[in-house]
Amino acid sequence: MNELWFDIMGAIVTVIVAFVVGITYMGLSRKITARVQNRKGPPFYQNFIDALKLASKTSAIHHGFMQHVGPAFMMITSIMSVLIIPVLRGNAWFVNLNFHGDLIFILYIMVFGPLGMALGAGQTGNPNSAIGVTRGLSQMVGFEIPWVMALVALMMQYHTTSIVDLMNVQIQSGMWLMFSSPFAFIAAVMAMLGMFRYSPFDIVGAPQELASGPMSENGGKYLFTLMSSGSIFAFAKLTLYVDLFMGGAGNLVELVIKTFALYLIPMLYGVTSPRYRTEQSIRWFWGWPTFFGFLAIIYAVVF
Amino acid sequence: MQEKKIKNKIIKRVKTNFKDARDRNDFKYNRLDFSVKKEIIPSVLFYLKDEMGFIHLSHISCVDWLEEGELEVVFILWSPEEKIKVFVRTRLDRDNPVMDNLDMIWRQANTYERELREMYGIQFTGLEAPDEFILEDWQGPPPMRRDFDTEAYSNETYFHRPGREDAEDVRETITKRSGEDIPDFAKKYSR
Amino acid sequence: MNYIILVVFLGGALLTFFAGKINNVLQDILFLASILVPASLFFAYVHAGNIFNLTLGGIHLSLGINAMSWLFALIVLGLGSMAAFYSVSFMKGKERRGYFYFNFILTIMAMTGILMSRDLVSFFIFWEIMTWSSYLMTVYNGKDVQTVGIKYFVFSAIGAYAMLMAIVVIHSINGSFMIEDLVRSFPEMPVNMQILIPVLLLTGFGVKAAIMPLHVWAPGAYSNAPMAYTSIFSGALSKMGIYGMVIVMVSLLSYVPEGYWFREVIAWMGGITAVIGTLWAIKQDDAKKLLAYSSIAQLGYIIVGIGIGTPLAMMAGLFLAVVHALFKGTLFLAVGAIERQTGTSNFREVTGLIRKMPWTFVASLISIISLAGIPPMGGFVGKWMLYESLLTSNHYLLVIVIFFSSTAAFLYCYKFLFGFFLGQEEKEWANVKEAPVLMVVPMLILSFFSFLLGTYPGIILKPIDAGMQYLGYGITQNHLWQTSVIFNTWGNQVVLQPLLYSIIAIFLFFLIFLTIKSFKQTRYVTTKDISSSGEVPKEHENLTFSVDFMQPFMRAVEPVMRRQIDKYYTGLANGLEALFDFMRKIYTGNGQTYAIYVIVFVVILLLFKDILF
Amino acid sequence: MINDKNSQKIVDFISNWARKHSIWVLGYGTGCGAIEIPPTMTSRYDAERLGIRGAATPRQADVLLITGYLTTKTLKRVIRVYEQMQDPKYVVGFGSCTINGGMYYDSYNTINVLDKYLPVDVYINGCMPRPEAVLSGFGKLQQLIGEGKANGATKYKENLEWYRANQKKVIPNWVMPEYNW
Repeated sequence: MNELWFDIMGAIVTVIVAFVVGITYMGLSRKITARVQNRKGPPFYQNFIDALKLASKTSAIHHGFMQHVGPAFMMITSIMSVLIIPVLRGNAWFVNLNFHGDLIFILYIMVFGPLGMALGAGQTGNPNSAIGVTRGLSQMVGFEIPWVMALVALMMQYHTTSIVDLMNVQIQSGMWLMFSSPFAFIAAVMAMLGMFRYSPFDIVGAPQELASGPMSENGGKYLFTLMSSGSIFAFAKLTLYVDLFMGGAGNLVELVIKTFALYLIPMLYGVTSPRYRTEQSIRWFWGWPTFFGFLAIIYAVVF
Repeated sequence: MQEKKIKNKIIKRVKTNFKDARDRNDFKYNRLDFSVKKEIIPSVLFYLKDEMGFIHLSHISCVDWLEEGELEVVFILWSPEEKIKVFVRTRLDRDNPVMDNLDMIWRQANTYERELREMYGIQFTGLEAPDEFILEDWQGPPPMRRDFDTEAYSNETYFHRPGREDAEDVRETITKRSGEDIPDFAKKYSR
Repeated sequence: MNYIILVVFLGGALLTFFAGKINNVLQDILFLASILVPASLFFAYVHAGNIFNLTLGGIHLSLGINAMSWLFALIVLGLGSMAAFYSVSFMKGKERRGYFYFNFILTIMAMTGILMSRDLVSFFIFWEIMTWSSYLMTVYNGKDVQTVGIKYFVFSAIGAYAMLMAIVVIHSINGSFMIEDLVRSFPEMPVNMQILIPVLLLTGFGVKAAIMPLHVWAPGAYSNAPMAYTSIFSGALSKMGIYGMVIVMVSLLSYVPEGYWFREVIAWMGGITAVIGTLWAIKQDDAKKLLAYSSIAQLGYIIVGIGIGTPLAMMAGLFLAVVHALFKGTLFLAVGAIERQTGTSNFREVTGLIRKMPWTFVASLISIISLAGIPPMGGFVGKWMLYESLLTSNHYLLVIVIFFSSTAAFLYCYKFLFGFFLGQEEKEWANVKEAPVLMVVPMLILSFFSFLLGTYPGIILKPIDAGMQYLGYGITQNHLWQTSVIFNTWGNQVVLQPLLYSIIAIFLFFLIFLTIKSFKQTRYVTTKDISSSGEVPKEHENLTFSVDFMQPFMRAVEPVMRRQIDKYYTGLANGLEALFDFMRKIYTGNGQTYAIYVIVFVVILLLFKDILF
Repeated sequence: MINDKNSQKIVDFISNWARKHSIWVLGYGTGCGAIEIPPTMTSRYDAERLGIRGAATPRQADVLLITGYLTTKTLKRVIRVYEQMQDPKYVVGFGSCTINGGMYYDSYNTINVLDKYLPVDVYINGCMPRPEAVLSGFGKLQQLIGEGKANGATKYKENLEWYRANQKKVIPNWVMPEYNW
């Protein structure tokens, strides 16, 4: 029984760390965007304040049961992925469900929440929400191809589907997979641009044309849950990339440095790019990223 | 010269076909001007469109002749071939302004007619447009008629915040400050 | 016992058909009885080794059951009895109920017969009964009965002839119709026979399993049959093709060297079937058509698993076959319920039924999540095993193809749920009511099982294991499968139970948080009260987004969609017709012409005498 | 503990602080005033440094910013948007048109005094107010929120009948959903 409580405490600590780090990154991204645009920008903790304000909103509306539970579905995805992805190497607090799932499970649990959220958005009856959802799902088909190709290349090369094993491979060989499987890393990073939905791939939210798309009917506590789930999920995705390609992290400082370095890629790419149309975005992902994915698989088979 | 010839031709042909059409053309601009009775408006417009090539309806306008007790409806047509405008005017009784609906000749007439119906209260027989055009939920008299007192209506319908009465006139204040006189051309605008 | 079951089926069918003349309620009861009594007899008394022999006209017929066919019988009879309960309510007040019931029972009987057959003759007879009864159901009613019926008929005929030819060839070599003799003698056959027989048999089975070039009949036939029947048409009847393919791929081809190429080709055909089915499913606006194409795609996954043929892949294929029967059966039943309550199954017309038909929504939601392969539903376990088996057997490109198809499947999954249940609640559907209890309960039972298999796959993995051992897979797999842990040959595992508990815990926590946070100030508003630029939508204004739903995606994949296999078949048919027309011209009907033909023929013979002889 | 007055004070203080520093604005740009918003938001004046940013829909917004005159037709939409917003919510009237009608004071279809129809928390004077004035107006709003005095929504709830009577006077054909919070 004590072990169970220990596990639950560890899970709670993991989630809190993920929330804090993720939401700080979002604030930093606003700050950096502002600096690029020659503005002063909000303080880096601005997103904390936003989340707190949304949580302290006193009223909320929903259009039905699915919209009410949509954010909870989204939370399942975020928290499950942060629990299954190893946060730190060999730390007793962060061994949550690391040994209970593998890469393919992660791939599928990652779409659980967006689908539940999409159902919630669908029930609002707002046409903008449904359009945003169709765009998001279409784009997902686009970037999943290079992403899966990169993962398949890794799994083929090292004969494992476990993330922990892939981390161990990097420790034993002393070389990050980023350098030993470069093409897989390139394909995965290109897919990451779509995963984070920064410009030019922000076709789902698209505030100018879709009024924030699937979120357009969510306010107050619903938006708060979605926002915190988004920041936890962003942290989970970054940690997954660090685990797969940069050898994981031994302590939290190392983790923060590595994840932030990765986070800069989609953000800085986004600051200077206008938005794609949906089919342009899909075709972009089926162009060079998929080519690099093929190269990664050939590299994995040949070497 | 060529233009004048064409204009003369058009005037002649219209006048032979429609006996009571009066023209007041000055040949200064590239436009013609006819006044006809409201009963023959559709046939005049049909004639101008089909025979004379005035295929485009630019606008339907209205003038309120309050002193004469009449409303004047003006149809402005344009011939892309001859590059000539035609104004066709007709007068309606101000108390009971009724005339024929014309949107079977030009589809766009529908829009203008809805506007005139709301703004001047002109009834077009058989105009199919159930919704309001611009004035949603309007209850007062047609607002564009000259006997409609917009300030009184505004004061009566909407709230009035006091403090505007002792507001200074802008021009007077400026002249007072700078010590210059109001220019003659601006005097008529001052209070 | 074996043949008593079939006789009960047949007698039940006839009794049900004629009972309709007397009393409708009696007919319903007889119908249910003639499905349920043989089904319970089957599970109570029939087990492996219980063989019934019969010699008819000098041909030795044999009926019996083995572990493999017991698994498929579970699908057929389980789904069949659920669909039977549903049918009673579904057919209330419809015309030609006797016809429907008769064919329904006959199909179940034929499928049971196929699974029991131990010789090729009775196999073929039952196969034909199944084909005919399903053909009669396809033309029961519907919009374009003629084209659909002809397509199904032609393809079934092609399959049947191919199978008949294979049976004749086998008999000419073996001198016996028994399947055991075929399996025993197959490795010693000449190489050309080793290729010809599987090709012919796989053509026959491939038609029913809707494999890629032979799938064109499926969308029309699935969507035209009554939905109560389509659930077993797609859920169970197509599995007969899978059953045949399993026997051919494993019992015959795994013992000969050519088997490798067969496996690769079949697996790739399955992969391409999955992609094509998915892409076309996304385009459909009719729920029946969407599910029909989705069935083709799902059968593609199963064929991939069977084609690869490693123990894990075979297990994935069979597991997916069971799960597919569960969720696709449920979805077709749900569409039937919606069509019965609203009168249409088109996404453009029906919207916002979630508050009107909540239980149908719950069943559809669980089935759709299972179809999409998202944990914690049964579909995930099957997909997971399929990916792991493809990875461990080095089919890396096939993994990408399958993954593309299964990611694109989210698009039509969402389209199905959104189209029917979500979106604006229209006034037109304000008075729609939930389907009768007898229709809802079977759907809920089936969807509950697809939820259960996601956490406790061991329930169904045990019979699958037994079936695979019967086919000759090693006994070592027994210790590989525990109740809720699945793992691949590399040793990587997914432990399902803690994952499910975590998911439920997180969900409940946030559900409670969302509910109690400012509970008094949380309000339900109608779908008309949306933030659409400050406008109040009027009653007649339809704000639902349902036309060209997946347009951005369709634009991206447009080059692929331009090629339709249907067109090639039409071209082939036209070409053949022209050829026959030409042949017709040779026979002028004039005796003089024929005389000239004879003379020319003789002259040619004389001229080329030396070369020819 | 929760009902304790001091802890309630602390909670209020924290939430007011958060509300004050995170203001999501829904700009209702009917009149000419909307052109003053882009310079306020972009590099020159950069309102985002104060936590002010645009909101996409009424459901997410905190502040309804009405930039300029309102005709009876647009007033209907503004009321609807306001009622769709989630509590706590504030209204900022922008420009003299919203205060006393401005240069449209005698027009037959523009309302003159906004606060008879919606509870305005802060007015920004001017025709047009420059971005400095806008920022100072938002500073005043932040101050009011911090002190807990920006309670326009509560006022609206309490005097709903009076507001409704005023609104229905200019919008006789009333087809909006019930406002029940």
